[in-house]
Amino acid sequence: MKIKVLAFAAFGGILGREREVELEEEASVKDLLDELASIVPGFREAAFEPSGILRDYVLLMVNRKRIDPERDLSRILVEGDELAIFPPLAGG
Amino acid sequence: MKIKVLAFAAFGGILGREREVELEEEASVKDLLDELASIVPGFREAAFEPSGILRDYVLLMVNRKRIDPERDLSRILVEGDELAIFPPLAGG
Amino acid sequence: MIEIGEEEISLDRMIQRVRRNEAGAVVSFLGTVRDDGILGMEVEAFRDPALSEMEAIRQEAMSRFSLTAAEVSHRTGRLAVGESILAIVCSAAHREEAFSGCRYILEELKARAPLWKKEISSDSGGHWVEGHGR
Amino acid sequence: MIEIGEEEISLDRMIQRVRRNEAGAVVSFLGTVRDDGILGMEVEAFRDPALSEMEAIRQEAMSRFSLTAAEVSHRTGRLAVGESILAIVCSAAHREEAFSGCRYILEELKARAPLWKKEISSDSGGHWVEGHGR
Repeated sequence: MKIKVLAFAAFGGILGREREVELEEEASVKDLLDELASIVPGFREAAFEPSGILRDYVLLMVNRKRIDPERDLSRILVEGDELAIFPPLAGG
Repeated sequence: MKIKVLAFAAFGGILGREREVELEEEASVKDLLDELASIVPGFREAAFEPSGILRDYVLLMVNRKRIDPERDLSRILVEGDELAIFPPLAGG
Repeated sequence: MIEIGEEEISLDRMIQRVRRNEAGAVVSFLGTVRDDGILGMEVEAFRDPALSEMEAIRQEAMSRFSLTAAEVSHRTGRLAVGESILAIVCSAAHREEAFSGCRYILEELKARAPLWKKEISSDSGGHWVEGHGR
Repeated sequence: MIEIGEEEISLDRMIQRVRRNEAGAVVSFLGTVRDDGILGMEVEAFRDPALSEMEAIRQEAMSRFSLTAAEVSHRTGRLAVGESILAIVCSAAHREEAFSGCRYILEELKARAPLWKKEISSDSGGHWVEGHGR
């Protein structure tokens, strides 16, 4: 299945502003992040602690709703879902 | 001697915005207020309590500096002095 | 710039004048004649002492809140409902200072500048707004 | 009105639009690119979610502080030193509400709207401003 990935601020520089990722059916948000880490140079270091935990400053939305990285990384994605990844907000 | 009297807001309606009052030499601020009370209808009631004390809401300036009605009514005026009389400030 | 006058206030020009490259925040306050069932308002000033007091307040705000610039304009004369009475504009490096400076000038002006307002009611009369400033 | 766009913000028109006969106070905040030894700033938005969040914040401010009207405009793209980034304008019957509403929208926007700023430095590079909002 195809999942759209949007990335902003520093993550836009690493991942590109928008890309599509091909994943197996039943893949989770965590699977998508791992796939990005394996195909995009620098993303693993930017997004994950050396221990493999997602860094504090990585914020996520699925279909434009915020998800909690503590709880929702196991969420199963479906064809057409959109993941957005960005650092803490800094507008104004 | 001649003293200029400026009056604002409700006191402007009673005394007129600007007038000159002729007083004896060595007259005080209190003498000037008494003179106004005797020559201008309505001023005594507006400015003084029935007991003869100056009302709380009467504010005074001599030569554009505020004076304290509790302390400075005995201040002696000289030719060319200007008294301003007005109610509490209400700009903005 | 401090001014008292009968002309319409140009808030936009005041804002343009306080903008600075070293300021990241501009806060403005505009006071207008509110429709409380009145026809309008008459504003009176003891002009020179009011200008001096407004300038003193402006200087206090500049140093207390590290403002980069501040302007105050107060109108006098007969004003219709909806018209501007007063504009205050402050710029500062950061938002906290700009908000605090604007608020400070507004409250001090109300308390200390010799200005008065009369509400004009429909019966061709009116009454002076009861002041709180001394 | 809530807007996010590349065009120069017209604060003056925003102020004119929130004026109402029943409002006695208009407070505005203008955020500009401050000269911190930078060449300029690049502002990025996740546009639709940012617009929804800004509208939600506007509605909260309207009801919490009894505002008569409120508008917010945030720019995106490359901005030079001194240019406007953000404008917030609130009108209310009284000054307290107008100040509080404007401040509320500003703080909530910084904390909740998906927007980011990159400081452009002289070496053709730049760095993203560390965000505090989540």
